[in-house]
Amino acid sequence: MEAQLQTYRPLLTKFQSLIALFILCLGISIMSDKFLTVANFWNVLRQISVNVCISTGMTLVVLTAGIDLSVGSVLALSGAITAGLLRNGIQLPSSNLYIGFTLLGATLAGLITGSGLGWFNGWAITRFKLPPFVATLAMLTIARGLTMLWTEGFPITGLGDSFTFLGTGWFLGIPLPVWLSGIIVAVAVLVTNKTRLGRYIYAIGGSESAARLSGVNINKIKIAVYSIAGGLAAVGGLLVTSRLDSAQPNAGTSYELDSIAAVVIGGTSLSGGRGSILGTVQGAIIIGVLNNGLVLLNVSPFWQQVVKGFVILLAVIIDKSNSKAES
Amino acid sequence: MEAQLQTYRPLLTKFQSLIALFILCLGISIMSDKFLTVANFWNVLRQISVNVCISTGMTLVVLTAGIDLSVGSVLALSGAITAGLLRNGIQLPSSNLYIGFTLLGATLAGLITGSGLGWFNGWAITRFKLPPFVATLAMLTIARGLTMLWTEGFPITGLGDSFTFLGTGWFLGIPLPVWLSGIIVAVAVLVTNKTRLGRYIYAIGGSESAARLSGVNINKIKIAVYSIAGGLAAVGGLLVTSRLDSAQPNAGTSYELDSIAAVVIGGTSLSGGRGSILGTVQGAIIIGVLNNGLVLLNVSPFWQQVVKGFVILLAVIIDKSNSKAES
Amino acid sequence: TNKSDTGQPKKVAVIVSTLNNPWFVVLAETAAAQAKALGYETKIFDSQNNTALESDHFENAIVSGFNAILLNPTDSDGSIVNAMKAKDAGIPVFCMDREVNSPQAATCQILSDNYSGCVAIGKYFVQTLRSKVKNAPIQYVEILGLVGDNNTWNRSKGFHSVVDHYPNFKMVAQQSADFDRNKAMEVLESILQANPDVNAVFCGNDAMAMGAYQALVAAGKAKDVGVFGFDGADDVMNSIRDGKIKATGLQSPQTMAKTAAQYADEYIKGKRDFAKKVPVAVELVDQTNIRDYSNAKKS
Amino acid sequence: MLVAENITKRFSGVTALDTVCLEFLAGNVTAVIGENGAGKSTLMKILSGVYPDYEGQIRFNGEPVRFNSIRDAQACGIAIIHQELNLIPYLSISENIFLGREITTRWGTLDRKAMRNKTRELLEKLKLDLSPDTLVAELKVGQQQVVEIAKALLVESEVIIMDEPTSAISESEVAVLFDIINDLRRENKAIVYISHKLDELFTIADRYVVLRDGKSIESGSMQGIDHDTLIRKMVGRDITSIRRQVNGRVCDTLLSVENLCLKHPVRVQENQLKNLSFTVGRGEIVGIFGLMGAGRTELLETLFGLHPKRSSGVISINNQTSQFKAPIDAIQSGFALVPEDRKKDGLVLGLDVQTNISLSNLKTIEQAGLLSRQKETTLAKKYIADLRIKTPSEKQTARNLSGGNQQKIVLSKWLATNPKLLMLDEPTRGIDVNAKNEIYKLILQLADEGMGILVVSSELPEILAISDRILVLCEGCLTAEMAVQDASEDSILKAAIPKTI
Ligand SMILES: Nc1ncnc2c1ncn2[C@@H]1O[C@H](COP(=O)(O)OP(=O)(O)OP(=O)(O)O)[C@@H](O)[C@H]1O
Ligand SMILES: Nc1ncnc2c1ncn2[C@@H]1O[C@H](COP(=O)(O)OP(=O)(O)OP(=O)(O)O)[C@@H](O)[C@H]1O
Ligand SMILES: O[C@@H]1[C@H](O)[C@H](O)CO[C@H]1O
Ligand SMILES: [Mg+2]
Ligand SMILES: [Mg+2]
Repeated sequence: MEAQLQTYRPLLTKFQSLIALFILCLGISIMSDKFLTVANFWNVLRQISVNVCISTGMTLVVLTAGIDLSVGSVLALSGAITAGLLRNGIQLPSSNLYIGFTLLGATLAGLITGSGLGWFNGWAITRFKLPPFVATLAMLTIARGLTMLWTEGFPITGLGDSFTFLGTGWFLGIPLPVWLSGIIVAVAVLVTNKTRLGRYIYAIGGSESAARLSGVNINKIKIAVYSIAGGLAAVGGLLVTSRLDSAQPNAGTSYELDSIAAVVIGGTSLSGGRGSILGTVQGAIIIGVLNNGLVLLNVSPFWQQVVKGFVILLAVIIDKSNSKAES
Repeated sequence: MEAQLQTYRPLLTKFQSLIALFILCLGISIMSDKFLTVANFWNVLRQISVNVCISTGMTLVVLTAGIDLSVGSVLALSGAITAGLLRNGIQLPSSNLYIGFTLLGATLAGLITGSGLGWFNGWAITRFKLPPFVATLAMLTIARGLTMLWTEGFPITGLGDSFTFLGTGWFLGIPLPVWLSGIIVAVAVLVTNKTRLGRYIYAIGGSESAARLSGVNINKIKIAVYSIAGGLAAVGGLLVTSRLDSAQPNAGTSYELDSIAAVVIGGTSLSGGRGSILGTVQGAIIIGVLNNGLVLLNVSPFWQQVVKGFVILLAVIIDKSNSKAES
Repeated sequence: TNKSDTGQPKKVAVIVSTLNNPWFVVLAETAAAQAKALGYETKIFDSQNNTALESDHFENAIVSGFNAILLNPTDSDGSIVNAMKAKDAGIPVFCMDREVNSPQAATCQILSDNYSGCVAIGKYFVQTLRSKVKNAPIQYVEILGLVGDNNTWNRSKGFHSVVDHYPNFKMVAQQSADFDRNKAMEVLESILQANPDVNAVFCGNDAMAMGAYQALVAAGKAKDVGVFGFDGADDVMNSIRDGKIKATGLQSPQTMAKTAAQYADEYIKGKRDFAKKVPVAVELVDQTNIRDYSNAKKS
Repeated sequence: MLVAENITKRFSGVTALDTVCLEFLAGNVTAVIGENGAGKSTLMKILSGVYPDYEGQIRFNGEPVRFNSIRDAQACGIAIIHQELNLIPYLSISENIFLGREITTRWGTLDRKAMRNKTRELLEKLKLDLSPDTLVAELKVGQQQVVEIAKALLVESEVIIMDEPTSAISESEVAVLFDIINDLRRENKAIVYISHKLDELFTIADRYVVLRDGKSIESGSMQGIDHDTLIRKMVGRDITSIRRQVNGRVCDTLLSVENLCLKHPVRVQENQLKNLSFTVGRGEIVGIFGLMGAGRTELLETLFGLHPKRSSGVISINNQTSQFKAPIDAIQSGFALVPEDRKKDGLVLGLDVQTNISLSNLKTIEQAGLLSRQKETTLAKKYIADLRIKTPSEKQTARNLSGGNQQKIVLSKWLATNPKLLMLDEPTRGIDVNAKNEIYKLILQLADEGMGILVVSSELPEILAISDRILVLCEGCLTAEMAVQDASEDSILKAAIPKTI
């Protein structure tokens, strides 16, 4: 029996937030008959897709006992880079040289920007043993400043239908952002559960010294994780930009809090080593459903914040008591 | 010699950020002759006084290995409560009863609000074993919503000279906000170094289980610490409100990041048990000097953010290498 | 020439509520550029929508010896104290776009009237929609800006001061999207789930109007639902031209900024009698008069 | 096979190793002996690639080598069991054993099945009856140590370093380990064995090397070396071993426990402690023996008020019945607990010595509501002198002290509360002979002063040496109670081993 319990435990912990989510959905659907409709279902999923991308990366970072506060501004900068290159290319001032960018080229440039900034985070954290909070807080400011410099404070708009298709199109009856975030989640689940990288991420978060003594190259893994987080923030930036057909210089402001909230509500411990991608997805869904439900119920904007806070508290309390009963 | 070094060590660690601060000041004063003036000195100190109040409370929380994300909105709500009561009193709708508030009464009500919200944070964290991040994130939203409800989205202004004196007045050649934050820091230094409460705070952050086995009532201390943090956020709220003669509904937005930055730059470990109030004060001064210096040097706002990020990185790196060399 | 006694150039500070929004970037940069053209050293301060930070900026500007301040206040009441501080230090303050509620604090205020601008939009709103749907009540959505920002409420009140007189105009949802394009899109997406039969959306600024429009496009309702904005941002002007958005209130940040810089120059040169308030009209731009405005579409 | 030549290692301020020269031979078990802080672990960390920066030279099979990382050493065939447990709490046994050396499938993904099977094999070999999927966090310290051993045995190595592998395991596991060591010796491996349990060395070691204060003193064959000689080599002087004077004392009852039960934290219908009733007299030392997981730690914790919601039964001290809701209540009634895991539960490692000593006694050093540094220092200095705590000053951080001295700090903290009943859980785990003796002396002295003492230990000789009376726990039941003069190793073990397997 003991052995049997063991095999089921991972499953149970993975779905620990489901009860809170279920209660939430039940409550909203009793109060609004518009909630449980197919259209609204895709609506909610599309709306959370950006947060899911970012939070997937954030989960990896948090699993190593780190944190990434810079995701919001990295998202903004990457989106702006892609949009700017797509729209204007690069005009080298000295040589009168003009470089145009294809859709693919501009997209890649955005992704490289994001993972490059993430790499810098990881490098600073490992090279100088900085607290991740400080290093990524600095990056939050730096990347936002760079975004402002690159865009000169103005949105970059008019990016063309082929680009906006990514954010607004459908494929096989499912919105593209949902496909994209779904694929990212699937890959991340695979990585965390089935690869060495994933194993080492959990190990570092569980006990960095023990992982080091087992021969795990801590710095390499951490740098990889922050780069992935930056890259996924860039994917989020692509999605936002393409959905709006516009790169907003202030895009992503305070997304770090939403993202960390999804991670923590999803049961990942901020001290690292414990948690899962699927938990985070549920956390993101809880937040998304909550935002959607409050608007469907036309709760006044003032009350919304109060209600949202209490529901988050409740969701985590339900989770807790529930996962305690199991383990 | 070893023993002697030992005695000095605490002193050295307490002033670990001083070198970074010194370099920063030196750099700025070389570039701007306006920096090292008496007027600018009081300017910087007055400007950081709110952050110092909040960050003092935050340091206590972080020393217990917690975090308080709600300080900014608690500040806003407490300030608004004081301003609202001072301005309008309470009109009980049913009984046609009107209660007016004196300056003292309104101020106390604000402080009680702040510590009450802090108490709620502590209660939720200890009672339900919630991660402090989640509990205070929920409070961030709740208190902001309550602020909006209380102010109906409008600033509350015209609070009278006796009230605004607190934020704008001088005493013995020193601005009152500087007095107030100075006194708070002095008391906090005393509490952390010379009282049981302070000792228990460090012990809990160092090892919660060891503290419990030594007979420390963990829950009581934690609740006290969050209440103090809430109360100090309320003091910050009073200062801001009285300085502006106006309670702004969106006051304090993202102050939690500034405050945690001061704490961490000041050398307090986010995993608890290590750090000091004076370190935090230096952290706050570094941030304040930086903000002031960038303006004096006429750095463009967009570049400011980039420079600020790098200087924070550098300050912490200097700290690190410096405190390593000492120990 | 604009040199101080020590021979250094005189300085003009531009303190702006936020640079996190292109509208204010235009305001601040135009003001700075104009002052520079008049021979002043200039510096832009970003208050990040934070009155306390604005207060710090004032102190720093006073210490650094600026000769005049062009202010876009974060808050009409909260900024009074800040402006008074400059006044007490002998530095004139010229308000742009938003006012401070005190006749003494500023030397002159060059203002865009949000309330009246939205009264005009409200009238146009009623006029276009009343003819559209004959008998059925008209369902509309209002998307507010930052709920802690008083421009949000000035606009909302101006709008409602007209529309609320018409009983068959029914506001089915009022939500906030923080002046943010993405948030407006997401909020409207959700509102459309609950209220599929909406006829119109009034947004507190143009960024949100664009976001709302995109939500309507995604829902296939762009043709049936009228979107109304406020600001006169380039992409909304273009959208009005293309028939996508119904109307906006055009504020002219350039005019306000240039006027303020001009007045500051005159003050420094000795002029003292300024009108306390110089209103700059908010013009209603719709499909009938859009041709009067130069084509802002970028090549 | 493995030779260390003139190895010097400095930590900021401390010279941990000073031109150490040693040799480990294939087919031999070499015991490295030395007091706490002699530099044993530091040397092993250098040999296994943990510390890449050191002075001197290492030769492996005659070739000079320099390990820049743990992987380098592993590649050369050097495996190590670290003194500190180095497991990841929220990974499973199997995941821990394969950490850094995962088996992958053709697709590059982890081959869980293969790893699980290999783990099962290893656990079987080590007679640890657990599923490979059990999380390490759920294991007792002793079980974790067995997992550490399994981890070191996973890959074929030429040199196997064992730094106190048996500090947390009981005799039967030690026997299993020794079987395995004998096999390895037969396979001509070099084994380096470090332990403070000297008896083990006589059983297993072929040679010894002595480290004292970071210097290599001498080496030789274990042949013909006796207990006292070994101690003299290690400490540099003779020490007399301690034994409780058996005089059949009768004492008044201090603590009486009736029908103490403790519910299992998860399986609520099951009890971890089953109807325990016993007494402790004033001035009496009661030893509690049991195998790993018998419930001894739980017993002490329950008495100390750590499980108020799960426990039932009557606890009275000085004939006064008491109900403890939290440790503070127990402390006020005169209880003190020196916990099993001193680094986690006994000390706040990041704080200094005096702060740790005063932690349970802050009221006594208060002056006008404020803590008095001076009183605190006086208090700390008194205990540093009384217990002969080796520390540069009372302001030294607890983390930097050796295990024995850390344990003395924990003791000081409790003695300062003037307890009536002192409970000690494995008080000498990982502590060298000398310090051990000092702790025994202290325990005996305290009992003579009238304190009641309850000692949990996994070491039979220890229990037999210091107890007046011995209780044996087995699976949460009290299976035997005997006066020390009636006890023998056999009779105790018989009571401790479960009847049904
Ligand atoms: N990381 C470190 N930093 C500073 N000093 C250290 C460090 N590690 C060990 N030391 C010091 O080096 C000396 C040798 O320590 P080491 O751990 O090797 O002793 P040991 O012989 O293994 O003792 P024990 O029997 O207690 O395990 C001690 O004085 C110790 O305090
Ligand atoms: N937190 C826990 N959750 C589940 N089971 C536990 C927990 N703590 C202890 N146990 C179980 O309770 C029983 C008694 O454990 P206890 O620690 O008291 O044993 P012990 O005799 O002190 O052994 P050791 O020598 O390992 O310290 C064991 O079966 C153990 O597995
Ligand atoms: O006029 C401006 C813009 O509309 C901005 O979008 C919000 O604030 C107002 O003051
Ligand atoms: Mg050792
Ligand atoms: Mg035990």
